[in-house]
Amino acid sequence: MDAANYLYLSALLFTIGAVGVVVRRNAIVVFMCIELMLNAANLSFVTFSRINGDLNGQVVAFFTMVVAACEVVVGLAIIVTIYRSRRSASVDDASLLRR
Amino acid sequence: MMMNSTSIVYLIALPLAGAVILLLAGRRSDKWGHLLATALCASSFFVGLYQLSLMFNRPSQERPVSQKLFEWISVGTFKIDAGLLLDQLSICFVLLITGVGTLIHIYSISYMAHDPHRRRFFAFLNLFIAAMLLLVLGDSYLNLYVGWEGVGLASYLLIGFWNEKPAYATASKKAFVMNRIGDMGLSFAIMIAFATMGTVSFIGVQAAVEQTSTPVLTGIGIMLLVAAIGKSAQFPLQAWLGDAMAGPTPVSALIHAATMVTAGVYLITRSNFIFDAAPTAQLLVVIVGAITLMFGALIGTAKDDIKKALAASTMSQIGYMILCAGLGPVGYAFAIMHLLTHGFFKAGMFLGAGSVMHGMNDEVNMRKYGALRKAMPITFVTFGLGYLAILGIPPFAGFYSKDMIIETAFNAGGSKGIILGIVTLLGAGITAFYMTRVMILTFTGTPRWDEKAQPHESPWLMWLPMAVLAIGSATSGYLLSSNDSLVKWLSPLFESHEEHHELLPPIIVSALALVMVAIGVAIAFLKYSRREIDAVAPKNVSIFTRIAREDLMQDRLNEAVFMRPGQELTKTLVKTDAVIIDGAVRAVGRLTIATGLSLRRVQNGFVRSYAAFILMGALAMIVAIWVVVQ
Amino acid sequence: MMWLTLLMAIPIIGTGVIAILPKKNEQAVKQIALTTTLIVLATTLAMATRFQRDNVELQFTEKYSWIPSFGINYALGIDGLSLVLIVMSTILVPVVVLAGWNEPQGGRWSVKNYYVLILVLETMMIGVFAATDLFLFYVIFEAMLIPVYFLIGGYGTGERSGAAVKFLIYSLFGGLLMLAAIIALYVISSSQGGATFDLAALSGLQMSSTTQNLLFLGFFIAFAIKAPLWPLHTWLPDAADSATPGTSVLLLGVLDKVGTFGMIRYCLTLFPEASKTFTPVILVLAVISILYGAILAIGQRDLKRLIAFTSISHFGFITMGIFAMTSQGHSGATLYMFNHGFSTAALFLIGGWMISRRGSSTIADFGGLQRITPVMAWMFFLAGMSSLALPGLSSFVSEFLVLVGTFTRYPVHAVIATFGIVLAALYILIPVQKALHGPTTPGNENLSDLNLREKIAIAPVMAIIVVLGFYPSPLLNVINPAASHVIAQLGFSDPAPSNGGK
Amino acid sequence: MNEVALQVGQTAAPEALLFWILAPLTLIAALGMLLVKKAVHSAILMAFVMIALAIFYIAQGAPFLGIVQIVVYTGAVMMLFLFILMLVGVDSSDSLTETIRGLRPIAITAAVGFGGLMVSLLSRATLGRSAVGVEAANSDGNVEGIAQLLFSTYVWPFEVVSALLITAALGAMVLAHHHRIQERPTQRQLSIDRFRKDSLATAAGLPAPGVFARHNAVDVPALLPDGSPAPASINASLKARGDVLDSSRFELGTVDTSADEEK
Repeated sequence: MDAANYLYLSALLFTIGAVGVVVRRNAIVVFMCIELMLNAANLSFVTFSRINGDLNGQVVAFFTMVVAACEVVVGLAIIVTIYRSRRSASVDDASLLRR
Repeated sequence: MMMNSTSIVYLIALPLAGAVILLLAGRRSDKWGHLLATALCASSFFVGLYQLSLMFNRPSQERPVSQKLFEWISVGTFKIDAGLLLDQLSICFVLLITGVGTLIHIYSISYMAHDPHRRRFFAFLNLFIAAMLLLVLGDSYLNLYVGWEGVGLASYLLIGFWNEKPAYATASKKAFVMNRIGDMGLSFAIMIAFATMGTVSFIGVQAAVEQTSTPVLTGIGIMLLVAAIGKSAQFPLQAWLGDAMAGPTPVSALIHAATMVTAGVYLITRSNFIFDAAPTAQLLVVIVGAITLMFGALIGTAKDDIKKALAASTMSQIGYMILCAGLGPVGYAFAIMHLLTHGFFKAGMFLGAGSVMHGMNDEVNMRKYGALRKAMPITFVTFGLGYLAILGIPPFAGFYSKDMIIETAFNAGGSKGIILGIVTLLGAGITAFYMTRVMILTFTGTPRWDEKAQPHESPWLMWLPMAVLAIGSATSGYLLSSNDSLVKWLSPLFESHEEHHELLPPIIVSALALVMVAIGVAIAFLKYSRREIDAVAPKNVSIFTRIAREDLMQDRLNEAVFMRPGQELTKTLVKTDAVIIDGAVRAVGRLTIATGLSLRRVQNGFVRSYAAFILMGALAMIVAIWVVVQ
Repeated sequence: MMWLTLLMAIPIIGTGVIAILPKKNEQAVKQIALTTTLIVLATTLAMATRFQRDNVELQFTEKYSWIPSFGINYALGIDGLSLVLIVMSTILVPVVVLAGWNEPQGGRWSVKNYYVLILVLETMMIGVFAATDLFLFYVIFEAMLIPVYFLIGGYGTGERSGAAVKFLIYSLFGGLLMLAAIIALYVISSSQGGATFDLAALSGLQMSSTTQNLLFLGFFIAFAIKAPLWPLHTWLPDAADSATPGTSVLLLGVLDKVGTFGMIRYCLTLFPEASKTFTPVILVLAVISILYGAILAIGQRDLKRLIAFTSISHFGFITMGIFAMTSQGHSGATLYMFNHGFSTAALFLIGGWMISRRGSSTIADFGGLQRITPVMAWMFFLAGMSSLALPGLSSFVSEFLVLVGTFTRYPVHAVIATFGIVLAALYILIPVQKALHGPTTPGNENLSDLNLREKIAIAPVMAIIVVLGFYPSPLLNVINPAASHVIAQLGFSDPAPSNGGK
Repeated sequence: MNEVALQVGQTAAPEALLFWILAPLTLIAALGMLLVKKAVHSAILMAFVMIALAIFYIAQGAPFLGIVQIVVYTGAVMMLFLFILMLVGVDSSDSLTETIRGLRPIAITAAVGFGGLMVSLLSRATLGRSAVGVEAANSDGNVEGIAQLLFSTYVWPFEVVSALLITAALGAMVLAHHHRIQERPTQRQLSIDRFRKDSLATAAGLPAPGVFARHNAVDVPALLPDGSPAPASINASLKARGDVLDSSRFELGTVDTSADEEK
């Protein structure tokens, strides 16, 4: 089996995540899709690490995880704030920029 | 080399100073303004007399003097000095302008006494005198041009002096615009002269005529003729003169009879060297003169407005002068002579008309006059002297000058001479007819006055100038022609080729002219003296009378050919500008806005659609990479 | 001594002083603005006396490196052409300040801002005529739009916002084309011995004729919009209609001159060959402008728009004189720029007073002013006479020089253009008749005549109009060397008298 | 040497087995995330994907990351997600009909293109190349290897990331902090309010929800003696979330028997 298979998997997961961001309206689901994309990227890094034979890829993946954690914390806080003021978790309702 | 003088400028400076002082001082000078203006004009006249005496004391070749004031315009080879030239020709004009001008100033003191803006009137009169003097004293065509437009301005201001009446305001505008058409001709002439000869001074152009081809000279000549036509109210730009009678009567006497309208004659005689070398242009001058002569005379027969009748007469008399000036070296002096005598008798008659109007509550309709001989004896006598002069009854002024013109016309040679001779004779007859008509309607017969009218003789300040002018009308002809004094005086200026054809001997011409005059007078007597005159102009008159009353349809023609199409063009262009040119500009703006609005839909505020665009962008980038990798 | 920088600095200093004044003290603001502009005027005149008029080289030059990495300098210098225009600008600004003493009151913003804008504009007006670095010129050229935009949009009347936007975008469009051309010049210069924006260095560039033509158009369109040349003129009537009279004076009197100034200084100098190529087209456009502007002026019902259209006609004359390529045409055009500044200023200021007194700018609303407000009426008349180029008033000399200069090389154009003088008589006399003559119509009975301040403001303008009509030599002596220098640089000489081929 | 490289480069048979079983499942779970209506289900599927990924990490010689993935993601992050889901409304289900016109086709087209191109490009980029394998790098142990890098080469990013983490924590607190506009009412104030306010209706306390023989859940309003629902009996936040059942179903006379029939 070729290590490239992991990359294909990663690409597909990433695509699915991207579609999810576009298609779903629930802010939490959108967020999970973003996480999916980050994870897909992580999978690539780990695979690259394996292909190249050093651990740099894994370190980057590690950093990605930390950043993803930060992002989740802040993002969810934002969702809570929005929910508190608008009683909705739909991203379509937060479209004030239009006006 | 011409002699230099340092005193010519005072001729212009004195009246100019008067105009400036009166205009700037405003109401403060109401009390003494008219006196100052009159005094300055008179002093200018005395400066003129002084210059004349100086001239007499010099041999004829050294008589012209010049004065360079300062460098006016100098760009490359285009060098124009503010320079003045006083020669035998201009001194005639200077004396006419300042002399008649002073008389009319005096007359106006009384005539305008009740006008609240008398001071301004005198300021304008002084301005006119200054501009007119500049016109005749300028030593180049461009300096002349300044005076030329200056008198146009003064004429505009004075015609429109009572511009609270819309018709008068329109008349003044009409005069200015039609004059400007003529001025355009003068500027063309100057441009051609500079482009071909490299100079526009009289002396320079005269010297360059030799080296210049005939077509160019013809072109300059025709353009000068256009200028003369505009200023001197010749056919086809004569329509403004009748309307110009809207101005106060002294203005009509000074500007529209004695001086400004004769500027065209001055221009042609001044440019004799060009016309002598351009026969085609000269022929055109004669034709224009002949047409106008008849034109004015015909209009004169139909006018009931005394001033308009006199204006038509002026037009016709200037036609005589132009015609004569177009006949070349033999004619110039006679043209000037008629100009001078005309200046006297026509100014006198206009002042007389003013005096009549003064006594008749500013009524101008001759049909409402009648039998004023008794009420205004002095006016009658002075007007009558002018009348005899214009008819050409010996020994009054017109006899000398007009007969000379008729004679010169006959002597022009060939069929041209015969045609011109007949035209001038006919003109003399018609002149006699309409002037007699004026006399009869105004001074004889039964009174047809309005109830309120109380005819009375004018105060001495008014009749004195009239008397002086009447004396001039009576004697000037003899004085100027005895010993050929004027002809000799002017002869150094004109190249004379003494070739007398002598188609008819002078005595026969005079006799013919007198016969024509007698016929004209007789017809007028038969028509107007024998029966009652309607106080209202009869309506059921022949088509010819109606056309003559309408100034031979000239206004209609101008209106139909120039004014209406012009107004339509203006309206169309205004619309085009707003709809098409500005419309195109606005359309670009609208298109941009529409594009923006349609693109704005993309920015719908939904995060998800932005994400979709990011996704598409990523796709596009990958495609780009893929293409490159391929 | 850094005269030009000093000139540009004084208004800025004035701005600073005004900025620290309290907003409420409007009188002090106005007085300081007037004082500043008068100091600028005095300094300009002092500089003018030191100007060597027979020296065709740039004088009072200054050069400091500004953005060295692009070879951009802060470089100033003037010749006769620039000097005349700077003098004109610095005379007009105090006149505008004094004449429009109460103008900023109806504005959207404070009186203080108005004068700050005017002073900033004055600095730029001097800079735009004095810049000898292309980049510096461009920056000022565009930056000038900003104060004018706010002056129109903030203190104007009627559709002021729309007019201001139209003016801004129209001008910016032209400026953008010019920017492209400037960058192209910079790039070309970098391949020919060093990238530079220096005008003198750029004027010797070698370019293919196509390149030169395109770059010429880039510059020319920008200037043709500025100096409104048919058919790029439609912004002007709207802007003049909405702007205050003072702004209109600065807009038409000074800013639009940047267009004709630019044609001489940049189009002709940088692209001599292309200028010759395009001359026939430009002359035709100029002649169209002359007649078109005049005819449209005749058709206007609004006083301000009428004056704007007369200016289009006058700018046609200026453009024609520039591209006639004769010394008379060139000197005449430059003199025309100067004279037009004053005759238009007089028309706009007096027209503005008439309008503000009557509360309407429709000509038909006036009537018989000559008897109610004689001084104002006669001043308007005199200004009108200057506009129709009556001999004896300043415009005549310049207009006639342009016509004569054009005639010697392009007689047909000159002849057609001369018809403009008849139209000029109409477009001036029609409003004169309607507004000043005739019976006094209702609504005009109680108009007041000019007060002392207004008389003082208009007096110098009138004096210049009259004096220069009779004695234009002081100006012509400054203009002539510069004009003949440009003509000679282009390889032209005045046509010799032809004698009609005999 | 080549032989060895080839061998480690190839995924061993057990790993292939693992991959081919787990990878389709992961994809199905990921797709399911998009397709299910309820956010909770999405979260469960997400957790599955993450665990699967953790297994893949371990299989690829990254045990440390695999563990961290399980601990941090599946443990902490997913917990956080579920917690917020509960807060926001666990029951609310998304409608999957698209409201923005044209978005779905665009998204699907772009996704297909994107995925297809990625796969195609990847196949080109890696074709014929073999993996080195991390066995050598992991010779001192995976954790030690990462630590080695983390505290030498990546020490600066590491510190920066730690600062980021703290900032993010603070940021979350700031964002989630409810700013109190008025002073918190004291017990005393509350009592006064209860009795001195315009009505005494609430003086005895608010009615309890669902005091009804048929249904006593908190999301069903109590019925007043006249049979109409008492709005005051429902918690305000439930109401705001839209999780309140229509009490009319439980009114006398129009008793909905559908619930009984289901049983």
